[in-house]
Amino acid sequence: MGELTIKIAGEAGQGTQTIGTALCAMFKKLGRYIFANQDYMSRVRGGNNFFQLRICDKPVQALKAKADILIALDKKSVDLHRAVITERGIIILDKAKFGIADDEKIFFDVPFYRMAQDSGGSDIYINTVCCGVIAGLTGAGFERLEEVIQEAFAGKEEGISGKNVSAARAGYDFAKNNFKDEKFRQVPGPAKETLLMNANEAIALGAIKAGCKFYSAYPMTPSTSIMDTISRFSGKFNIVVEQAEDEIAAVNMIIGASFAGARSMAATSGGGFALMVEGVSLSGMTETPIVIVEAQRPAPATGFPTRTEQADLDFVIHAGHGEFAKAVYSPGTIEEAFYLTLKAFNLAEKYQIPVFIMTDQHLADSLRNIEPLDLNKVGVQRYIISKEDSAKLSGYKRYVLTPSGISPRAVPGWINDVVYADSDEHTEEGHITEDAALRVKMVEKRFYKKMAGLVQEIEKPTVFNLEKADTVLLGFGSTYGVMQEACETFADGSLGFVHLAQVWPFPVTELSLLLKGKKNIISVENNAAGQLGKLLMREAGIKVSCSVLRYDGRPFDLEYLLERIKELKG
Amino acid sequence: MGELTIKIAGEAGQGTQTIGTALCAMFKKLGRYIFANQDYMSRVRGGNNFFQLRICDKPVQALKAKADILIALDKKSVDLHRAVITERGIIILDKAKFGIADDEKIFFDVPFYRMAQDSGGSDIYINTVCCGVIAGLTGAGFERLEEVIQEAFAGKEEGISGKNVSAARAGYDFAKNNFKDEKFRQVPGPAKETLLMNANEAIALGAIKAGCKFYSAYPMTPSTSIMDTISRFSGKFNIVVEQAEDEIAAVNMIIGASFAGARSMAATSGGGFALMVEGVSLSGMTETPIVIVEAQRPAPATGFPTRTEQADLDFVIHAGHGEFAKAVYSPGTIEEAFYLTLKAFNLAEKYQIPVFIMTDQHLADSLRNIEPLDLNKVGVQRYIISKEDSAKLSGYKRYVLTPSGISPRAVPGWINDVVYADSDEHTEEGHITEDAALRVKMVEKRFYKKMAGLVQEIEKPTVFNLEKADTVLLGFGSTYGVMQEACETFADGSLGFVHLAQVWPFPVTELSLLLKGKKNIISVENNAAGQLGKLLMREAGIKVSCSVLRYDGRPFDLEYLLERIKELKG
Amino acid sequence: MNINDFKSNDEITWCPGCGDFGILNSLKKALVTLGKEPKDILLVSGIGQAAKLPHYIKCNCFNGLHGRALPAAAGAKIANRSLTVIITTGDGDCYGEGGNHLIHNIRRNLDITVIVHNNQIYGLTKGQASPTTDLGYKTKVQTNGVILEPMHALEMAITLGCGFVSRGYSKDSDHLAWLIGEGIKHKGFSLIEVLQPCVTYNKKNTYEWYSQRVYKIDSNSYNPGDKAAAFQKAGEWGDKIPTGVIYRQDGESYEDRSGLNNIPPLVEEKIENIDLSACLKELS
Amino acid sequence: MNINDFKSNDEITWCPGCGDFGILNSLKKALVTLGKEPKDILLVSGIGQAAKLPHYIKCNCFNGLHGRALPAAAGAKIANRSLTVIITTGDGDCYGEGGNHLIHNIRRNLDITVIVHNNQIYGLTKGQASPTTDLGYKTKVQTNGVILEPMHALEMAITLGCGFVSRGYSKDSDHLAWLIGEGIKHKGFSLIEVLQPCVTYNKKNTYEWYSQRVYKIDSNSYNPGDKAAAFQKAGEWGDKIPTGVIYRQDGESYEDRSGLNNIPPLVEEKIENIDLSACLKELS
Ligand SMILES: Cc1ncc(C[n+]2csc(CCOP(=O)(O)OP(=O)(O)O)c2C)c(N)n1
Ligand SMILES: Cc1ncc(C[n+]2csc(CCOP(=O)(O)OP(=O)(O)O)c2C)c(N)n1
Ligand code: SF4
Ligand code: SF4
Ligand SMILES: [Mg+2]
Ligand SMILES: [Mg+2]
Repeated sequence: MGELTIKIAGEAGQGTQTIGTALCAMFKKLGRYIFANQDYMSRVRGGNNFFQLRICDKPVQALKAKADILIALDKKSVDLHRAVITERGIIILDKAKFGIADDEKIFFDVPFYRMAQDSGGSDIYINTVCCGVIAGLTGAGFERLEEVIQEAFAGKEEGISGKNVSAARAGYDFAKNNFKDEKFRQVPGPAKETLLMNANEAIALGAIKAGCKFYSAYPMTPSTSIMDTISRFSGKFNIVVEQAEDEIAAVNMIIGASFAGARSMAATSGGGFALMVEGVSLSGMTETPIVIVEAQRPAPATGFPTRTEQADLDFVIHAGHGEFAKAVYSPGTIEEAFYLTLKAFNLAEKYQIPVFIMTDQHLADSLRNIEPLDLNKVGVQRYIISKEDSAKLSGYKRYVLTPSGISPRAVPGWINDVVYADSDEHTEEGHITEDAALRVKMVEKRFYKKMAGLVQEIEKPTVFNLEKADTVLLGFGSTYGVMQEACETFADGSLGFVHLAQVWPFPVTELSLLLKGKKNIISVENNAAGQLGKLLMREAGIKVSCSVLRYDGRPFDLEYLLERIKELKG
Repeated sequence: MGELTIKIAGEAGQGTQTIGTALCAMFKKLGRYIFANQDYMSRVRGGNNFFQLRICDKPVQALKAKADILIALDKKSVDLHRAVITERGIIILDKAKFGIADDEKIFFDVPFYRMAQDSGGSDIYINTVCCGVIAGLTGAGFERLEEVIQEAFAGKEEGISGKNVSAARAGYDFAKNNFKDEKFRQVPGPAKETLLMNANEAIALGAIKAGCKFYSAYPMTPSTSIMDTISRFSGKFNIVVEQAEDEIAAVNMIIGASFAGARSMAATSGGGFALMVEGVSLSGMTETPIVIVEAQRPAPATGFPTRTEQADLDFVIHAGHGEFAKAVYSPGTIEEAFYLTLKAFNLAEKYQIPVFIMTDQHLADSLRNIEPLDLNKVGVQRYIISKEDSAKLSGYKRYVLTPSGISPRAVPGWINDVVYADSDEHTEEGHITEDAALRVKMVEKRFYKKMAGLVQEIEKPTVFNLEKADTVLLGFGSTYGVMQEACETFADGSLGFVHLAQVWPFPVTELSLLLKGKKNIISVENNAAGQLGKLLMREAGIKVSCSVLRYDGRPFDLEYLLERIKELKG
Repeated sequence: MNINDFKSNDEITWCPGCGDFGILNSLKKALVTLGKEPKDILLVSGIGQAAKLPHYIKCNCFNGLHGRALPAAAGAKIANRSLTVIITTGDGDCYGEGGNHLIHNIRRNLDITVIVHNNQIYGLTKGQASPTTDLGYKTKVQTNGVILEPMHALEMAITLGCGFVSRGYSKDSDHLAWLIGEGIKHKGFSLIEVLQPCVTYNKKNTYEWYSQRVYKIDSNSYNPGDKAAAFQKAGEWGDKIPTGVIYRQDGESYEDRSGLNNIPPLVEEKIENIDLSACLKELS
Repeated sequence: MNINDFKSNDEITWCPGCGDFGILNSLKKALVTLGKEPKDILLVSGIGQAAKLPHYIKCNCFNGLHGRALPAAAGAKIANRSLTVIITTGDGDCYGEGGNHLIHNIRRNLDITVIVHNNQIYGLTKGQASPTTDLGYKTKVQTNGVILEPMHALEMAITLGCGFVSRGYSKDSDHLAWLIGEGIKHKGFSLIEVLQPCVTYNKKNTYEWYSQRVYKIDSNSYNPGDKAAAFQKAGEWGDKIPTGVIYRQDGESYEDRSGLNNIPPLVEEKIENIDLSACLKELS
């Protein structure tokens, strides 16, 4: 049967995320496709957070505004979220605990606090009780939930797992006995062999696979789970993860490590990236490859630390004083996050430049079960002088002028010569110069020639329905999923989209072809300025008819986008 | 009689600047107009620097590639600069000292080393000897040079002044006796009552006049002389100049000081500005006015520390994560540097935003004698709640929503309420919020509304010859002078120019009108990307036919620009 | 002034039981004793749990960037020396991201007071090591435990010439209030590091852990003016952790040396009609 | 190895007589004694006169950003622990712009050696005060003389756990060469501050001034392992300025604690065929 959206809301610390991830795992075992997003506050306790999962028998990539089932872990959640429940929807709540007397049709009263005490002896078991209730309501099957619990508590203290199973059972039985309607029923689907992950995990895996050996960062939401994930596996792969004293140290450390020959990466968000900008310019000047993830969040300044936005596009593509080549990827999916991270390392090394992976909180934190990754799709390509060749080399000049602008890069210590790298304008040897003619050659090397090369390797935009469409959406980064689903709702094929997984160098040729003759181009952006639309104008001379913008710190939901499109499509 | 270009070249530390500024002073006393630029290396001794002054009977604003008189203080200077001497030109040199035997027509051999020893007893007097030679060659009159010497050494050790006067006299007499040609003769002109200064001094004066009470910076060429000049006068005006531990401290200090109510400024160059970018975003978010000077130099990274470029345009207008209003001035002349600094303080305070003054080494270091500044042209306009009004105030909310987006700004301690300023997204009171609807209002306040206001106050572009011109040059910042002189060489009026003294908000309406119907628009930029041309496309949808770029770290000279234009004008 | 005069209406978002509550209360007590009005006090902070404090008290507040509270505070103090300027900051904010400003503002020696909420962890970002996290402590990032020597900030402050170096404990409310009061009174840069349990992310340095170890420095037998003794005392950590004033030395402040103290606060300067003519003459 | 093996062809742009020449020579001598090849040595610097040094010697060179030599060096050392990593930096570069990295890299304790050319001035930018400029010294910016307490970097380094804290004098060539050699040998972060006259912009702390004051620490009577004595010694400044090893304490380095010493240098890792399957299983 059809799709279902479940929202779990409560205070920070109440376990909305615990319930949510357990339910994701359960529905995955059932073979359902899942898209789950998180909405949380910049606090550790209290307030109101939610975790929302959309379950379907085909892949889903976006969130919906309205939930079918709301699990309200506190009274405030009932009030806050009742307006965004579907017509058929229900609210699971503990009326006694919340002191609610009214008997509303929408309520499905579950005394989960009491049940938690009864089955586990503590309030913390309400999470598992709630999971049980959902298993019961949806017919996901108790055995699947039991498996999830057993996996989650494997290796934990004796008895904990058992108590959780009883709590789940209590919830399950309660639902079975008290909720007779089958409207939320979920049947087994094809998605069992999928991978459940978010984009930050995908990026971490991509970096590991790419041979990143040194990772340095300073904690900053929403980038931190990249560091967590790499740390978790660092021992296995001989990766050093070094928490820096600040973002300036992080970027300079990865530059130093990369100069010495190790593939290196950093991740941060807008404010931390602001501090790295001088280092970006250093990477450009010294021609030292680095990969930086900029996981955007609403700004300026501290802004909304835990929310989402795409307002750093202009900032990132123009980051760093002076002119030098760089590339900026903007993955739209978890899969792209993985593959483009791999590519980022290859590209950075090939052109000896900084390469950016621009994401945002929505992409970083949203979970989806994806088809198994193709681990051979993007191979590791190396562009340093191999150890073998190094031994034969002599007369090495770090910045020797070549037609491509790329000078062979030697690893210090491997060749018999020494390597001079320099942040001043420099000679081919890497020594400081004041020479005007050499300056011109070096600018052409670092900027014109490398950009010309990069333009040849631009990631192709993803297109959908372009031939038939009278209206074309244009987006980058995390809006991929919502654009796709929006287009799919137009059965007549009259809505298409173009998604850019790379925004710099800007895919001018591709877009000029793709958008040729299209009258109604609408940019879809999670920002206030419509930056992508303006960039399109600057680079390709193409004007968007308008932009659908969202800048309240929340991601696009399908309804929001569709409503705007319907207004604009006429 | 006509104009004259004198170039003084020698090692760092040999006194090219000392000679140059003395000659400027001398010719100013003669009433001549002067334009002088400096070319120096990032070292304190050795290498090769030069100081070049162009002298004319009407105002001059640009340099010429070729000099009429070269004073070579060392042998290397003869070799390095002989290729850029005009046909009628000469080289003043000390053949004996340099070990040059050849007797070339272009040489005017002056034994200035021996003369320095004879008249002053030390090599350091060669500077004054050379000045004397020029006074003799040009007929500038010995008494004027003597005055200059006396003013320069007033208050110095007894006898120094006298020795210098004798040294000058020796040089003067030598020239009179040995150089009979009158071709370099300069007659008294009208420019006696002018002011001789560079743009950094003009900015410093503008800031002082604007009521800047706190200045913080970290030394960085070519911005440092702003700090020097303000420091010099700080005692007179109760200004605190605080050298910061780094640029991050500088920007955060001025934000703190401005929050507390004092007009505040910082100056830096590209690399230092890169470190301020997070602070820029803080100024935007907390709505704290600041003024920052970005004196550009060739980048990326350390680049050419003492040379010139205009490659930070995109970087500055997009500086800071997130979206917020800002304004960027790009003065083209020393006068504009003064007036726009004053305006910058008013504008920053009015809109409670960061305002930038973007210059470059060429503008910063070039001297001109300008007409007396109109000290009343730009008044100080205050936009804080006065102390008087403060006493009556109650229920103060720092970020109260208003139609203009501007909330009245109170000085902490003056009102009876307290002031909360916050870098997170905040309520009208200034407390942290997570609210979506409020976020939207605050983005509209900080970004849309303030930008709309700023657009009304854009500095009008300077236009020249626009009606008749078939070809229009477009530039910003330091290219003003050279564009103007280039246009003047086309007696038929077929070349015009538009100069932007403000690049953000971009003067879309003005340019659309001015450039309407113009087929041949050429942007003139000291960078490699043609950033201004692209910005014109993005903002106004107008395409330049091409760009004349220079990115060797040197400023445009008149010949360079004219040559390119002739090629392009057809 | 009483405690209610410093009441803010903003909702507190700290975890129940967080050591930050104790610091907030002690600060309020200290301010009551100080007797200044809220409008004459400025709290400056960066970002972190500690840095949220200024919202929870009625005083002027500048809640700036992570790590950058000190320069913002320094600028504000220079602009208006009549404000009492207090910084509330975390171990990450002040010693990590903001380390350079700590060093140089100690040297600057403005009359400001810095309260470092030292929970030995990054609280707001959910539990990474901070510069003061104990060796060996495991986190999601430091999966094999911390391997960097914890930062000895108090000793460091003494070497840099800080004239008021002290440690408090967030649970020791009156003592901390007194300490803050002393810090404010000290004419120059005052450093108050406060042991602040993070009940959520620091599972080692708990209330119990601290309570077993802290002791108050005996003001009869200990001379805080003795630098060598102060190094010794500041270095104590482990079974016994001293609280109180560890080092105290009066000296000239920035306001004294810069001449700021001889003129009205800069913010009071009239700027409408500044006369440049003397400068112009001097320059040309 | 002999001195000529370390000869660079780059033209030296320091002023004649600059103290930096002495440091360059001492460094070369130390490297000759060390016996490693130029290709196995990496010099890292920021920006300033001091920071130009790596161009004037034949070794690998990473001449990075002003203030950021230390993190670049740290990254390089982590990537390839078989390199001998030496940082040449100025008092502005290391203590001013780079202060935070100094603090935290001392804590990090990688086996690297930092040579601070301390001319007590910003040389390359033409004579502004640095963090070590003496009180009262006048410059174009500090028109009434410096009012900030000079930074006591050596004392600070001791408090932060630096295991090799020393001072040299650029004129004392052999002594300085020996000191650099000792610093390189020390397994951990070594700090060597060198008194370096700037003949152009520091008109106070001249060769004469230093020569009258410096003395060599008597290695017979002085125990550099005694921390309290070391504080004392590091604090001496004025009529007598000690040179030599002030504090020395062996300890575990970052390479030890992180496990880097148990694996080949990271740069030697094969990365072409990394197998993710175990991670994927664990994650899903
Ligand atoms: C430039 C920048 N980097 C990182 C962050 C993310 N961040 C916010 S608070 C914090 C650490 C807080 O630790 P601490 O100062 O000890 O405060 P606590 O929360 O423990 O009180 C970090 C890393 C940020 N806001 N800005
Ligand atoms: C980010 C940044 N800020 C400022 C500068 C300008 N700058 C270059 S060297 C220097 C100071 C050098 O002083 P120090 O480190 O003591 O070296 P010295 O020249 O005295 O040897 C400064 C401020 C810069 N290059 N980059
Ligand atoms: S996470 Fe820790 S420091 Fe932050 S509020 Fe909770 S207990 Fe306090
Ligand atoms: S300015 Fe000073 S430090 Fe720089 S090279 Fe000259 S003497 Fe040396
Ligand atoms: Mg903390
Ligand atoms: Mg120095």
